[in-house]
Amino acid sequence: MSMNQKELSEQIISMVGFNPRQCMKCGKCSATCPALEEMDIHPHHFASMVCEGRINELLESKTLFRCLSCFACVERCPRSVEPAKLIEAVRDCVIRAKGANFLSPDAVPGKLDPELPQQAITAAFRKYGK
Amino acid sequence: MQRIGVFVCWCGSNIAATVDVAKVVESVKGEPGVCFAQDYQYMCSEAGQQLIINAIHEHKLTGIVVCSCSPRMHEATFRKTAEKAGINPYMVEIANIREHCSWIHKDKDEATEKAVILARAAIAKVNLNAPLQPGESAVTKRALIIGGGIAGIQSALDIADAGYKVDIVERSATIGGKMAQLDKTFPTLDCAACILTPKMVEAAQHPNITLYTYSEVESVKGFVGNFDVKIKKKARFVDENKCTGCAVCTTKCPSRKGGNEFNCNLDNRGAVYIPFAQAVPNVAVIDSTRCLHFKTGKCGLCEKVCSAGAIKFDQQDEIIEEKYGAIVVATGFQISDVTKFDEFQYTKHPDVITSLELERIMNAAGPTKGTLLRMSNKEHPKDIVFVQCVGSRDNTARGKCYCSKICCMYTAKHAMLIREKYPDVNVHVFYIDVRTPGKNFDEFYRRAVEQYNVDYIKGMVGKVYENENGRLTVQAVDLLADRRIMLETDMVVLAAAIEPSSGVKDIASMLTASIDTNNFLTEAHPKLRPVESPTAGVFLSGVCQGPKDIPETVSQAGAAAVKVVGLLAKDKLVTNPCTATPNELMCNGCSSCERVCPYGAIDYVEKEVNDHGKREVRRLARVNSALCQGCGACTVACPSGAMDLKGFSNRQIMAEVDAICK
Amino acid sequence: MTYSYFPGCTLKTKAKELDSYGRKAAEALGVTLEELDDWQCCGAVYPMAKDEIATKLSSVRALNSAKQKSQPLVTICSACHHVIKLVNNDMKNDENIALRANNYLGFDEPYKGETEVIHYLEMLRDKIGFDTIKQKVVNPLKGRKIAAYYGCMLLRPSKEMQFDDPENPTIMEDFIRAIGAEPVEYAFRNECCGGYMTMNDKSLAQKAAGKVVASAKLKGADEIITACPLCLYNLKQNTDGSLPVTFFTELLAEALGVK
Amino acid sequence: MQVNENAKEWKPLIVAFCCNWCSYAGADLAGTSRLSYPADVKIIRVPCSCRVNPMFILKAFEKGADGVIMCGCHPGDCHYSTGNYYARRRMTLLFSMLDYLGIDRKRTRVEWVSAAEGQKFSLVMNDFAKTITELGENVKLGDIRCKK
Repeated sequence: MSMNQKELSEQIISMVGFNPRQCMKCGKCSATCPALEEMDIHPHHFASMVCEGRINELLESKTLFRCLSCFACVERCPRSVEPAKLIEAVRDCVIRAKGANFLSPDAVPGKLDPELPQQAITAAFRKYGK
Repeated sequence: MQRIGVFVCWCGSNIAATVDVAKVVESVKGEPGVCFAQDYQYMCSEAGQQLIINAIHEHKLTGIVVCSCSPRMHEATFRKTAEKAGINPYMVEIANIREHCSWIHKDKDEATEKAVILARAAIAKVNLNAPLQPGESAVTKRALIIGGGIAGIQSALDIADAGYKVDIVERSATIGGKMAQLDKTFPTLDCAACILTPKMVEAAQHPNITLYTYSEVESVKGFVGNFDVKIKKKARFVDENKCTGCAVCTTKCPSRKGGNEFNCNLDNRGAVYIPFAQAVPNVAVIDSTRCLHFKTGKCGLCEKVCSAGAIKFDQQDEIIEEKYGAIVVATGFQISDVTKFDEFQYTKHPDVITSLELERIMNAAGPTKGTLLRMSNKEHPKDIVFVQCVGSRDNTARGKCYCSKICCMYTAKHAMLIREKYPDVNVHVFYIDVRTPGKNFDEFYRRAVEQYNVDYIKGMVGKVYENENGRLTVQAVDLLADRRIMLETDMVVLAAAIEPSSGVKDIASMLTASIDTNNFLTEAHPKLRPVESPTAGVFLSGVCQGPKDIPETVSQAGAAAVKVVGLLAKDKLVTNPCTATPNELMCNGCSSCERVCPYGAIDYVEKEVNDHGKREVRRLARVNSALCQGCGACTVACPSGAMDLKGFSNRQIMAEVDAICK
Repeated sequence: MTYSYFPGCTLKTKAKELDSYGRKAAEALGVTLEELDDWQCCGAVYPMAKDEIATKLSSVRALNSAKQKSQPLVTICSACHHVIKLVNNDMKNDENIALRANNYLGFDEPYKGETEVIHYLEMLRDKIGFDTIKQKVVNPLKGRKIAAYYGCMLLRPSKEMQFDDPENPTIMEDFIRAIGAEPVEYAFRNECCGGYMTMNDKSLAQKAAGKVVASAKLKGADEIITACPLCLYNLKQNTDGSLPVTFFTELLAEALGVK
Repeated sequence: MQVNENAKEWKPLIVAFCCNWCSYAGADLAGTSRLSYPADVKIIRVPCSCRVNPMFILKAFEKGADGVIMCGCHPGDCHYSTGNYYARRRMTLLFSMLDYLGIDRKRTRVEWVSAAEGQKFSLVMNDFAKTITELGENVKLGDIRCKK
């Protein structure tokens, strides 16, 4: 990766469009998250880790592909921080930089069942593919 | 033409070392109006002042310029000197050649040149000075307190004890406010009623205090020392003088469907009611929106059972007009709306309550007679969860950006009281930070943790929901362990943010007192004038100014009282003579000045003017010099240049600009 | 009344009947839904990053077509509604996104968020009115205890969706009352069903959907309705199937007698 | 503009309007703390920044000032509650008009200096004097009312 941690941190902040320093570390996002148990780095860490420039750790995190984008954390955050946006911005960095898809098209047929709506496939590609 | 004397001070070597004072004296001698100039080592000394007095007499001076230190230092001194010599104190101007010159410049020529220019500017200004007379206004020796909670009661008692008349206006049917609803108080755990009710009675019986309960301030006119206030005394439909407070009517009233506000609507009250047993005045009131007599014309049971004949269905609202010298705002607070935070299921589940509701549940006079019960099934709880910062420190649309300050302490209090009385109940507190600055406060909180085994968990609650066991599940996170917590509990208590009482905006606009973005009243200075509002004669007491607990409220109430007493002790108020004044011939009555005045000091009159022989009635701006503080906003806003400021007139400042840019 | 209509990918493929119920019911209520000519898939999820432009373009095209006809844009699928509404807000409020999107698309006149984006439910509530619907119901669903499932995308982020109270919504309950049934309120009506996670983490989706159904059952619901085809799938396929789940338009069509 | 007689070098003339409660006191503090700034700066005391009539500033430029700076209390701290907000709005308009008339926008400035900010006062004045010195001599505004 060509960019250093500080540049990445700045890029992520510009992608989300708010100041993650508004976070007061109350943990409401993690408390509210329906996928918390599946995550290695919990949502409330994202704001401070982005501020501190600990992006490499975030890039490796399982959390990026466990977030449901349900916006519950965005809705309930008392400080107008939007954790889901931070997670998505980091995920975008991974997808854009690696060029690799978390979900490869070859793997899709095995995951389909006749009832699965189109929307789920589209969404998964958007979230995980380049 | 003025006869001006210029006095150049050496200030020892402070000025003289950098500024050639003799050269300054020589340079100003030719200035217009100057008929005397002299330098001296210490102009502010006894001898220096005498030198000025002698010169005034000898040279028949009408104005003087002192080139010395900052006017913030010695302007008052030299004004007194001038007065002693028999000239108007406002004929003195100071050229600041110390702080603004000798102390910051090193080059003597440069500093001397600047000192001369500053002296010239002051001379130019004093040439245009006019004698000013500070106005005087009388002081009505009576104070008004708006709000009858602990803040209002304490202020009233302190003012009354100092010998002045005080009226308390309280919009509910009794004084006592929020403190009357509390069970115990931190950090000593004494009973709120035990310490409050004696004060309520004292206020009611004090010969200098008049209570207007069930009353509201309608309008406020006037200014410091002379407020004209209209108070609306709402109809109680009960004769206050006849009612004995026997409460028979309240038990017989058949209309019992509506909630009892004093118990946070956890139980019901009759349409005729006394808010609580120790209410002051202990007089019933009929809620006409619920009373069957008012709704259907029938019933009238209360009238039948009242042996004193106090029920008066035909009672009308009454307007009382009174004059006051000072007003104390003590309107207090209310609990903010927690229904917007329905992830906690407050609107859906009766076992999710606010802390104030818990106070009533814990109180022996409350809906459960002081027994801790789940409101859903009236069973004894096994677990109880407290959630801190519900709506506090929240900068989104549904919250308040400030810390409500009292929640950490009252939650520790609740936790301890519950553990003390019911050792079998597990108490969990979800917090973001525990904030306990205050005497014996942190010790109090630590006692909850160490001696009462209260389970403090750092982290917020995300969601509360009813589970299949008929209990509540609290979905949260333990931030220190960085793990999910799913806690089963019987009750959830929300520490809701506090906010200024509804209606405080109306009160503030009536008083032209300013409020901040959170509707708290603004103090005149955050550090040095914390109990005064920027509007003269209006003082602040209690939570209306910002979140605070009972000890702080009582201290502030006392402080506000002292300020009021200090004001009422004066027979006359001296007003600042540097006030705005309109030129009647130039004023076109456009209201621009009125709109920018922060003190409401400008109004308009229809007045006949003689405009170069043409007589006509015009709408003219009028400045109330007792209210005007002399900021000058209106002088610049005035499109016709009619408004000017005494002491800092357009011509005076222009003359200074001219002198400096010569 | 005539509205532009954006059906979305799912209603055109796996869930054709949802689309037809919606159209029939609208017709019965005197509303014409005009399907946009060449609409493209909205992408199903809103690309949150400020520098994501290409992924927002299909929504802008749909919005601009509706603008040409001066009609509000109606969707039935809540994911489409979510994406299109948020993109519309971006076009209205984010100068940079609007500029770059317009540069790509090169419309005759730049699109600046002029179109009103409403969900079918909002159309029922705000344009037609639940009282009117109540009068037009020929087959009231008396005695049916129905739990409304809102999910995430209709409600959140509420600051931008402006749909209903995000923690205590009422629109679907009012809808259920309007068609003569009894609404059942339950705690998980606004919690996530698992969404697209069903693709690569079935167990997570099953857990999430299971909680929703259990919560509705606890409050005595006999069936669940939803406004999102993906929610419908998760609540049906990723649970024990103990509660029937239907799309709200189906019940509306039933109540209006046009099913 | 003024000419230093000894050095005969050009020195700028800067007029500073300071409100009585914050900035004038800040200037006093700069003095008490011996924090120097050029003698080119001459201070005029006004009760509040909102007392500064645009006419005063026009007058200064007419009479040959090279720069005018107005200092008031920080927003929210005004002794008269709201005066500095009025001042700020008025100066925004005035300065853009002056710019149009040919008085460089850099020659006019508004700064908020509290009574505790002696350091800031000195820094601001040094910076402003430097800017004006670099800009050089100003054009004079003419008062057409006086022209025949």
